[in-house]
This record gives sequence, structure tokens and C-alpha cells, in this order.
Amino acid sequence: MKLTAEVAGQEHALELQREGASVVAEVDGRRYELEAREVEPGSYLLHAAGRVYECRVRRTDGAAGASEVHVGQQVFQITLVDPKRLRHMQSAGAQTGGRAAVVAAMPGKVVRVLVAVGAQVEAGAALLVVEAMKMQNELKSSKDGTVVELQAATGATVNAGDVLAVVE
Amino acid sequence: MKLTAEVAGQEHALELQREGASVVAEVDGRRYELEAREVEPGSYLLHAAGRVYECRVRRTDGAAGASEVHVGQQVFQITLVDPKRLRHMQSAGAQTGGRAAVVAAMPGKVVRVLVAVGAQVEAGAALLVVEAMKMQNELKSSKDGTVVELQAATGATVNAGDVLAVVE
Amino acid sequence: MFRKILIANRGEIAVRIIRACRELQIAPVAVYSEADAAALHVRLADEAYLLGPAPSVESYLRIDRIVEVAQACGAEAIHPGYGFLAENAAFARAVADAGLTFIGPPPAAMELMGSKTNARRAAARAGAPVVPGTTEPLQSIADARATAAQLGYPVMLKAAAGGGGKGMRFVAEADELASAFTTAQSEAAAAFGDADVYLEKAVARPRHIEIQVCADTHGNYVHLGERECSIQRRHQKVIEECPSPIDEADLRARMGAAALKIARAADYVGAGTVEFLVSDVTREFYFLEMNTRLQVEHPVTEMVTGIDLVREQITVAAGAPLSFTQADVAWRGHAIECRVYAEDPDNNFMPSPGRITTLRVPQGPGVRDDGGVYAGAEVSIYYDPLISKLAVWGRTRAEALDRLRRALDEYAVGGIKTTLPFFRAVVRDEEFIAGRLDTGFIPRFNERHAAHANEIESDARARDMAIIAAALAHTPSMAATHDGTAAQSPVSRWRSAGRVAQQRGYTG
Amino acid sequence: MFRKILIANRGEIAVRIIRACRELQIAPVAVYSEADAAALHVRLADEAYLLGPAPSVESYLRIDRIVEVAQACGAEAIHPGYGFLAENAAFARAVADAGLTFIGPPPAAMELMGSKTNARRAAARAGAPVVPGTTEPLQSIADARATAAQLGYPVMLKAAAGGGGKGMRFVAEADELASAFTTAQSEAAAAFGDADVYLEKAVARPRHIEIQVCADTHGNYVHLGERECSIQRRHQKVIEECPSPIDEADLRARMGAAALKIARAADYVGAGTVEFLVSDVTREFYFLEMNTRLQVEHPVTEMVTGIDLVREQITVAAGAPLSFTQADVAWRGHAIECRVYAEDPDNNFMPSPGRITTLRVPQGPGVRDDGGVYAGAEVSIYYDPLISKLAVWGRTRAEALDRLRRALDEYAVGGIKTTLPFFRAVVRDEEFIAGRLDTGFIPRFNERHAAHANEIESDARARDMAIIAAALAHTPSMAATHDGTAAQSPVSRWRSAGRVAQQRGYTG
Repeated sequence: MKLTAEVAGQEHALELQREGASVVAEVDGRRYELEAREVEPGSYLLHAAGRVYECRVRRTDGAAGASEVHVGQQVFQITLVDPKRLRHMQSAGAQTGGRAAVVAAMPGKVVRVLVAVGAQVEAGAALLVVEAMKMQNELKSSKDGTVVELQAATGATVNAGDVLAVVE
Repeated sequence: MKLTAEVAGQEHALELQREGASVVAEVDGRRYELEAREVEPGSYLLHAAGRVYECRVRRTDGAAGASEVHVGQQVFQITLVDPKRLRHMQSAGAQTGGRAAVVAAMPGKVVRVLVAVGAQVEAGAALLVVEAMKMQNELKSSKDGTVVELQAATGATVNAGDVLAVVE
Repeated sequence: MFRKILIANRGEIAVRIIRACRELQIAPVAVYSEADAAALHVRLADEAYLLGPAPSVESYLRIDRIVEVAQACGAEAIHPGYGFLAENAAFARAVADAGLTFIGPPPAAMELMGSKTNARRAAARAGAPVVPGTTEPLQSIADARATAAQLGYPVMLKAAAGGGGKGMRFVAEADELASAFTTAQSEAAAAFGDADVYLEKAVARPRHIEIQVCADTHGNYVHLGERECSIQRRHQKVIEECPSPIDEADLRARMGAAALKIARAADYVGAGTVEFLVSDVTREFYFLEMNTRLQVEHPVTEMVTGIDLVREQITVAAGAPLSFTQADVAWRGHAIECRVYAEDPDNNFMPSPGRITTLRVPQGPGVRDDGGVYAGAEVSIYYDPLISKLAVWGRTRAEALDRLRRALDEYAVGGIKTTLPFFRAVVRDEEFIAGRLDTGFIPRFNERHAAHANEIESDARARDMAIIAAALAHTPSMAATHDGTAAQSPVSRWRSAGRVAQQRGYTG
Repeated sequence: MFRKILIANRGEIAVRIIRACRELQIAPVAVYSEADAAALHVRLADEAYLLGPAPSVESYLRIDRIVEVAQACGAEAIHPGYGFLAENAAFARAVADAGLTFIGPPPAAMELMGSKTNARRAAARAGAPVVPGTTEPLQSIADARATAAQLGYPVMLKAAAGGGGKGMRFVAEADELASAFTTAQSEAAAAFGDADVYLEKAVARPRHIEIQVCADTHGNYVHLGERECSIQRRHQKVIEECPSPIDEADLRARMGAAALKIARAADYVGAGTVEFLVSDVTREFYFLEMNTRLQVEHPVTEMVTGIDLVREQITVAAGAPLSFTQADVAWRGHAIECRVYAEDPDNNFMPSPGRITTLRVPQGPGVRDDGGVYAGAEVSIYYDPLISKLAVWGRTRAEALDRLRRALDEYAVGGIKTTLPFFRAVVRDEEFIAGRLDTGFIPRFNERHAAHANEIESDARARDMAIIAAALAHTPSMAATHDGTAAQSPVSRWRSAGRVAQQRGYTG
């Protein structure tokens, strides 16, 4: 299996084969012969030539193939892409051409909607306020433009990654 | 659903109905309206009119329908029987007519076989020795008779509940 | 002693109080919202009653309902924990009116200390030092100039209606006063609809240090020394220590004496905390406020003094004298607490609710964890994101730091983001190790840490392992099951999950 | 200080040593058998090497392999833990011969104390009290009579080749001697193929009390007080306390001085334990043996003195002096440890290996758990069934008992049987609460407990709930999932497990 992994803006080529607990992997040409076991849900114990790595993988919300992986005190944000599929993942909320989506960064409740569809807004203008755990979070437009979509009403419950508004 | 539960040699009639987390149960005519949630695998949190019971259920080896249930500091050995099936469970290792099975009480390794098929033995005579966790456990005949079956060889790994010998 | 206590709270503090009840052989009664029916505090209680829907105003803040439940179930006392109704004098009165005991100070003490200006006046009258200044609004820039000159620079402008840092301005010298005065006024007006500002003497490099006090109904007042709480984000503490890295017996004795004067002036009963600002430059200290409840950071005092503060709260409320005198209180070693929040430290401590999939809590010598969750529990969007308090003890601050580093590395919470990675970096930070703490620590740390980040990320081997693990997790057929028996052919995760369930004996 | 240490052990003690390494910033190297590839001590290590198949003789007892691994990976020292090779002088020599440091006493001290008779002679020479008697075999019943008369009744007959209580007979008075002598001889012959028996003065109501000693390479010898270990099953301790419920400073000082004499006589270095029998009647004490290693029960001493014994073992092995003097050692409060074994207490403590399905370890104030397992871990049939040591601390023994009762009730291990229910009953037992402990405690407790059992079982409500829960577990479609969302129609457990996996984000 061949994959591309994006970590901190860099792409890494990954090739992976396994048989039972044995895994042979190449990352950017660096070859590893490993034993891999899922010791707890999402926790992978990798033995690599005597070294032990306990890697705790958390699927992150948003783009498919995205994970946060903890190895000791280090944390890596990793996005996997299968090159065969030629499907390039983009992080949610990014500007796509002239459209900018405003995405909920955390699950919560919409406590205030500050604009209406059709409103002219500047980059940095607050569009909605989402509350979770006693903390209010203002969601802002990333560009100057017109609010063309508004998916949230006051009191609605939203999940992380939900598109709440689009500015064009 | 109607069941019979055997606890400490006593039989209790159980009737149980549920809808979602709501459970209505009658035990020997005592009626309980409950909320039941499996909070962790095998751990059932029962709310009954304000009282909270965390019941930790462990399926025991041996007879089907047998469990050990911990409620606070109390432990109950419970065997459930579905009366429709008319199948009466018997604890493993019990004498059935003239035959007595010798059953492994714990998983382990057979370290010595002390008798051969055809041997005459007295009640209390040691037939095999099984070892686990540095402790040796002598398995004894529960009756006078002849060894008619012997399922274990030295070095074999056995599981709790395995019949290792039969004396007739 | 009480036979039954209702705990009007949730999460880790409810669990903490349940433990104290169990140790005293008192039956603990939990209350819960619809979001908390399977919460840990419910699982560990003898009885549990539903208060209402998830939002706090409909559940944990429902005074009427809580008192009604307590009466109906035969509880003799109510422990409010902290947060929610803990500093609500009306609640304390309602509990007393229902013939029950409120486990906390008398309502009058709560009311006196609940008002910033009254508390400041009471402290000053009792002879405790307060920050020089006046809470009277400044009439004009001329008035400001005169007051500032009288106090001596640097000074601090504060909004009269204020809080949360808004309308607050540090003024180092006279030249800066005019523009700062205008800005503070307009900020205050925008934030609170009230432009009034007042002046205080500024405390240079302020440390936030507080004194734990205990009092009983027999007139005994004892202080248990200090806690250093300078490391804060959004004006909320995240790391606390006992003793302060300053660790001067003389300063402790003077601050303790001042705190007890204030507690006596308030006719205080139970456990309370007197907060001070301490200048890291002059070591002068000034009364800030008094918290009329248990503090989140109480474990560090417990570890160093050996005294169980919740147990003491309960026995004092039942009329017993304190189980110790001032002479009995001894401080042994050093304790540090980290508040484990369900928050994203890389994203401005944004809340990160969700289901906890796996949980490995550190164990072993000198480690204490006061948690409110379990593997499989849901961290709700409705409440404070504190999931646990990790506290460690060592003979010295250096040993405690060794423990803390080890315990943080051992701690693993799956499924949600937590502040653990932040703490793992802080415990390796030079200023933190040196004990150079003040309330400006986190911004300075963030700058240092950003500079370091590149070095740490350069561990290519760990990164490669992370990539491989991510690939195994995303292509489940790649991973062996945890008992080492690998599937011979690719199987879907569904079948794999089924197999695990079967091994555990669910099917059948 | 060392940079890398190999830990030649497994389970909870390997984890304990890994923690000490982490706190000292030493890289811990684990070794493991084929049965332990996913064990907790492997998960927490930096490096891990396979020794061989599951049986100990092919893995954890392989001196050659362990030394080879240590050399190959660049470890500078080896910590043996306890059990396995910990008291094997040949191992200690092999480690030294390989140019590595053995974290333990010199081999000569291990050899001296490894021989019962030599240790007894050395102790007597050093001026420590030994049980009056002789280890010379008795020649005849006349010889037995003369020796017994000289010692004074009661006396104890013991097998010369003995151990494990076989060939041992308590003789209260002269009339009983002849028949006891014959029985003991024939029992000894049957058990050991050697009929020789000898006589010792019997200690009335013996308590098993031991002294922790520490020594360094600079000639410093310090004792850390006593541990009471009278509660034993199969001559193995199950509950230990520090201090002893006797808690007399004078007795502690005298026993401590005797223990240090023995340690000095053996040129001891590191942490060791001198075991004594103490008569509960006369409070006389007698040297029993010296264990030249860390003890399982070391946590209770650590909690009361604040000293980390494993840390000290490592620093002493690296050549540092002890970090404390005798004058620095202070005992604060009371600690109790329970050994949590995978055993069935209702079935003569029969081993109960298997997979741990769920694990809730008690937390909160004054509780320490040193475990070696996790939810999902397999307790193997090949090794000692100790899965964890639970230790609690309180200001007084009474407070420690309150903690212990609470912590035991909180502790939940799913999937296997453990000794927890036994401890829950013991901590409620009157004799235990009163501190009336001696080595005959468990048989007496079992009698009392059997008498109580019926009362406890009479809680019909709890029994009914247990029945309902058992029915829910056996008919999975009956149970709601743990987030409270119930299936609308009966679904199989397979689908239910799949749904949970999906919620956790495995599929897809």
C-alpha cells in the first residue's frame, strides 16, 4: 500500500506491508521492520529494532484521513492521502477561490447570529457566537464579501466542522 | 421475558421488559421500575427509584448462563435458566449418576499425570497436577471408582472447565 | 455526624466529595442533569436524582429542586462543591430554611466577601494590607494625575464595573497617564456601558498567592499555609503549588496571620481561601479577595499538610472542632497540581468536548489524580471543561517536578484534546523549573515555546512512527489485534470489533 | 548518574522501576517474554527486547540472555526488581563481570543472607536476638526432651530440610512432645525425603515485623522503621502496614538498631529488609531472615517517610551517598497496602488468570496504586498473580482504614477474579480494625467471616439488582448502550459492538 502523509506542511511518501503483527514500512525511503499491536483502542505499540513507540491516534474532525498522533510528549497532525484516488484533502474552513466557509471549531450551541444573508462584511467581522463549556467563541469572516449562506439559528447545536456560513 | 435465576441454592423467578433505557422487572413478585445503562463493558448502572446500583457482571467459565455479579462489596453467583428451554444447568464437575468428572478449576499447564486409564482410585486420590502462576493444584477424584477417561497429557495447556478425567 | 449528604455538583469535585463521604461512612446522594445520567459521580453514589435538562440553569442551578430532593431523600446536609451554587448566599439560606445544614460558611460571611468593595474595606479594617488606591471613580484627568502622584507610579487603571481585564491599563509613568485614562474609559464604556475608572498602585511582577484557612464553630481559626497560583490563562489558574517556590517561613507566617484576621472579621466557618497579590520584586503582599468555598487547587495543600480539607469541611459543619491546631500544622515537601482541561492548548485553549475513548491515569509514588471521567464517558459541551486534577508530591520542588514530568508523560486521554501537551512543555521550561512565576508567565512561555517548537519536531523517527500508526489506524485491516493474533486476511473493522466483543464474552 | 538502565523483570515492579527511571531522566529498557509483548512494562519503556518463550526459565531467568541484551543496547546498570533473579548472587556476579552495575547489594552479602543458618549465625554474632534453639538435628526423643526443657515450653519442631510449614509442629507442653516428634519426623520424611527435625523456642502469637534498611558505598547505614506483615496466606504476605499497629518508638528504635547491626555485619549496600518475629505477648523480637532486595511492600514505607526507595537504590548504585541521614527520617501518619492478586479468595486463593476486560483503579486523596496491567491486558498463567499493590495513607491508622475501605470499594477489575472481595471483608473485620494481628489472622478471620456471610447475603434488594443485571448481560438486546441511546428494536450484540466502534471513529 502506498500513501502520502502530510505533516506540518511537508509531504512524506509511505509504503506499508504487513503480515500478522509484522509490518515493513518505508517513509521517504527510510525502511523500518516493525511489530505493531493495537494494545488499546487507537493505541498502537510499535517495536522497531528494540525501540518502543506507543502511538496514540485520534481521528480528528474535519477532513477525511486526518489524525492527531501522540508519541511520548510529541504531537503530530497527520493527513493521509491515497495518491491513487487523486483526491486532495483540504482543511475545512479554507478559502476556495472566492468563497470562504465559516466552520464551527468546536461542538456547541449557537448563542447569537450577528449577520443576515446578504450582509456586507469585512475580513475579521464576527458573524456568529458559539458557546461551549462556559466559553463563547466568535466566528469571524476570513475575507471581505457578502454573506451568501447562513446555516445556523440561535439555539441550534452544532458539531465541530459544520459549515455555519459562507462569505463570497 | 421470563427466566429463573439460581442464587446461593435458591431459585428466583424473574420477569423483565424494556424499552430504551427503561426496564420493568419483577423478581419473585417484587416490582422494580428501572433505568439501565451499560456504562462500561459488563458494568450496568441501574437507577431504581433514586437508588443507584452499579452491577459488574462477569461471565463465569463452565455452565452457560452463569455469572458472577459484584454490587458494591457484595458478590453474587448467579445462574440464569430459561424455563422454556427446560434445560437444567448443572455445575461442572458434579457427580452425574455413577460418573464423576474431574474438571480444571483454573487455566494452566498439566505438570504431572498421576494415574492411568483403568486405575482404581479412592475418593480424594490425586489424579493430576495442574500449575498456574507458580501454584500447583492437585485435582482429586470425588468418588471411589475406576479411571475411565483421561484427557490430559503432561505439558498440555488446559482451560478452566475442561474435563480432564472421568472416574466411574 | 451526618448519615446522608447531598452533593449539589457534578464532575470531579462531586467525585471528590463522594470519596470523603465514603471515608466518613456517610451515604452520598448525587444529583444530575439529563446529560449526566451515566456520569462518574452518579456511578459512585448510593442514590442519584435527576434535576432537569442539561443546561445548568435548568439543573445544577435549580435551588428549589435541589432542596426539594434533599428533603425528600432524607439528606441532613448539602455540600455545594465549587462553582454552580457554592458562593450563592441565597442557596445557603434556602438550605438552612429547609432545616438542612449547608456545608460552607454562614451566609453573612459569603455576602460580605461576595462584594469586592465590602471585602476590601473589611480586610483593611481588620488590619490586612490592601493595594493602595481608591475604588472611587476618577472625576477627571486632573483628579487622575493627583491620585497617581499620591500613590506613586507605576499605577493601574481599572474599570469600576469591571472584571476580565477589560478597561484595565498599566501606567508606568506620568507621561502615559492621559492617553491610558482615555483608552481605559472608552474600553470600560464599550464593555460594561459604564466609563468609570479608578486607580490602584500597580504591583510589580505580581504573583498570585493564596492562604488556605479553616475555622470551626468553636472559635478556632487555623491557616494551612499558601498556594502559588500565578500560572493563569483567561484569569483562571492552570498550575498551582504548595508551598510557593518563594517558600519563606516568615512570609508564610505574616500572610497566614493576615488571612486569619480577615477570616475572623467575617466570622468565617469551614474552609476558605484568602487571595493575595505578592510583588515578586518587593515581596509586599496585598489582599485581593476571599473565596468562601473549597478551591480547585485544594489537593496540593492536602498533600503537603496531610489534612483532608473536605473531610474537615464535613466534620466542622456537623459541629465538631477542627481536628488540628495551628501548632499541629506542618508542611512536608512540595506539591504541584495541573488542571487537565478538555481544551486545545494549540488553539487558544478552545473547548474540546467529546467522548473519551481511552484513559490511562498515571499511578505510582507521589501521584494523585482527582478525576471525574472514565473511558467511554462523554465530556459535555454544557459544563466547565475540567476533567481531572493531577497533583504530585516530592520531598523538594525538584523531586516534585521530576514526578510531574513523569506523570504527565504517562497520562493518556484518547478521543478528545486536553491541556496535557501544554503541561508537558511547561514542566520542561527553564523559567518554570527555576520557579520564576508571575501572572505574565503564559504569554512569555508561549514565545519561548514557539522558538523551541522546531527543534522538537525534528525528531524524524518519532514522526515516521506517528505516520505509520496513523496509516494502521486508517486502514484497520493493517493492524493486529491487541492480543497479537493477527487476522490472516484483510477483515473489516466491523468484524474485528465483533471478534473482540466475542472474546470478552458478550455474544452468546 | 546512569543514562540507561535495563529492568530484568516484568509486571507491576518493572513498571515501578520504569517510573523511578523516568523521574531520574534515565532511559528505561524493558525485557519481555513472548507472553508479554503487549504488557504495560513494555508499553512504558523506551526500548524493549524479547528474551524468549513464556516460561520463566526460558525468559526472565535467562542470565546469559539478559546480560547480552544489556551490553548490546548500551545499558549501564541492571535492576532486578524482586522475584526472578533478584536474590541470585550468580546473576549479580555475571552482571559485574560484564562490566555493568547490579542495582542491589554485593554478591557476598546476598550469599551470606541467602543461607538460613549462616544468616542466623551472622545475626547472633552481630548481637541481634535470634530465636533460642539449635538447627542441629535431634538425635532421639530423649535429646528432644532435654533440649525442650532447656529452652522452656512452648517449643516449635521444624524440619531441617524444611519450608512451607511441612514437618512443623507447635508443642505447648512436655506431654505433647513425644507424639509431635514422631509426626513431625514422618511428615518431614514424606515431604523432603529427610526425617531430621530440630527445636526452637516457640514465639507466642507471633507477629511478622520487618525493618527497612538503606546503606550506601560511603559507609552510611540508616533504617526507615518497621512494616507489619503478619497477615499471610500460604506464608506469603497479603496486607502490610507502616508503622505496625503496635507503634512504639522505643521498640522501633531497638529493632532498627538490631537491623543495622546485621546490615553492617553483611557489608550491605542498597535497600534491604531485616525480618523479625515479634511476640504479641512479650514484645520480644527475634531475627528471622534478611531479604537482600526491594520488598513488594516498600510503598507503605515510602508513603510514611516520604523517601523513594527505588530512586535511592539507583542513586546509591551510581555511587551517590544516601540522600538522608538517620536524623532526617521521620514517620508521618499510617499507610496500609493490599496486594491485589488474580486469585479466587473464595476458593483457597486459587489463581484466576485471564483477560482484564475493564479496570477502575481508585483515585483521590491518600491513595496510591502500583499496577502492572490495563483494561485489555492478559493475566498470564506463567507468572506470579500479583496484578497491583494498592496502598493508602492517613494521618492515623483509623483514617488510613477509612481510606482503604473507600478505595477497595472503588476498585473494579472486570474479567478475572481478584482478592479485592477478601480485602473488602477484612477491612470491615473487628480484629483487623483493632490491629490485633498475628500470623494466625487469616484462619481466624475465615471463621468469623463464614458466620457473617449469611447476614450480608440477606440484602435482597442488591441481590435482585444483581439478577437483573445478569439477565441484561446475558440477553444483550435488553441493555441500552452506555450513552443512553437505546436501540429501538432488539439488535444483536454484534451490531451493537459495531455501533460503538463506529461512534469511536474506527470504521470508515
